[in-house]
Amino acid sequence: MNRYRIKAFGITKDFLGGKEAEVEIKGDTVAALRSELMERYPGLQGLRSLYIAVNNDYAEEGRVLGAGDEIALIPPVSGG
Amino acid sequence: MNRYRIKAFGITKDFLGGKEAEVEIKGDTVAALRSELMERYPGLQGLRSLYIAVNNDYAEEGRVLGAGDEIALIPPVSGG
Amino acid sequence: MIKITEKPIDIQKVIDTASCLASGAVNVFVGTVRNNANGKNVVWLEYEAYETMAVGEIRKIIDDASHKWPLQGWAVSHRIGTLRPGEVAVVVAVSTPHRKDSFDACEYIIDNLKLHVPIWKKEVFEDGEEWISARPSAVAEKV
Amino acid sequence: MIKITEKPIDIQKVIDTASCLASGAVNVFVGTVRNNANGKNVVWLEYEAYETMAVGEIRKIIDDASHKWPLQGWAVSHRIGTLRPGEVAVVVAVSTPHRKDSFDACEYIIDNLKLHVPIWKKEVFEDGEEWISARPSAVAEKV
Repeated sequence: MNRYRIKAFGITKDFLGGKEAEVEIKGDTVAALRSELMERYPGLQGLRSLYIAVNNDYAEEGRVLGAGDEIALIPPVSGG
Repeated sequence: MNRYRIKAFGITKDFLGGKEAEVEIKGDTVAALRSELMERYPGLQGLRSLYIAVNNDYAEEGRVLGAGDEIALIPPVSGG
Repeated sequence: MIKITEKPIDIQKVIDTASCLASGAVNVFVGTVRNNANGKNVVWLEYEAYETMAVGEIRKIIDDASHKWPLQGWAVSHRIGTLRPGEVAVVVAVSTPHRKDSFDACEYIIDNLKLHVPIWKKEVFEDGEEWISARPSAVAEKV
Repeated sequence: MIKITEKPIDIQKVIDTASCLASGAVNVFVGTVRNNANGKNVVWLEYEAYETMAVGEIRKIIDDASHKWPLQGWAVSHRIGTLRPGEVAVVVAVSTPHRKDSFDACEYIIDNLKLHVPIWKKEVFEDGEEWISARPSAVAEKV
């Protein structure tokens, strides 16, 4: 099992119950993390989109997560 | 003969020798005034364009000039 | 200059930063908080940013714009925190030798900022609140 | 607000005049004096306006723009007299509910101002001076 600390922004804070959460998952990819998060926090399924950022960049689904990576949930942005 | 007072702006001041000039012409239209001015101040012929404004509006060539009209020479504009 | 700040934005300062003696044209976009959204009165807005990533994403947009247009100067400032109607949320300013480029580059930057930069706003109404554009049901926000 | 003035233009004031609580978008064009023209150093510029007609022509452009886009606020300020490089010659600001309109309307106004409004500038170089765009031989000025 791999343990990751997740930063939450915008509406995702409401689903994760705060600005950060820790999750344990079997896999080690962005896709695996996404599935686990969607299951554990079903509210995320209702979003128009959800990107996952790794080390301050939008990450692709196949990206392998490292232990020291900064991981963040990016719901639909609405700046400006 | 009709006598008109003409306001000059921009480069046309150089040709008319100041901010205003008076001209006497036979006709009473913008076109007649234009011909007379071109003849009397040949420098005007070298302009890229020359509009004549009457009472603060661009005037058509056929417009008849009245005694109290405010007449102005509008060389190519370059504001902004 | 890329700035994410809780303090009111000084528009003149953003323009000064983007200006350049060799430029004749500066285009500036100012995004302000509207007092209504879909017919409801907005009491205030909460802006939140993932600051480090937001700065990086804005930098990428500026880099892209620099390849498309001859930018001679630019500045982007985005406010976060609590904003009331009329307050300035974002200012983008770019200077170019010719004016059409300044319009096109400025529009490109604000369009992409709104699409890609991790900043979020929550509208607070008299009777509720909503994270803008978050859910499919939400009416897309198009300022 | 339409203003032709010999005093330095207060950009913030122009923006404030154009802003509106119901608008989310303000686009601003700032035209400044460049320090060079066709490779020659500009020492200063002299701007001259046929003021009464200039105000009327700007008014017509604004009226046209109001028919094409939903302007919620606007302001145009043009400076005349002697201007040095870096100084602000013109500011156009418009606010609209949605941002694309603010860009399009502002560009329309400055484009037409440059085409139709009786304002002239003379560039003064170290070794001479020239009324811009006056003669066919002059290189068209395209800021």
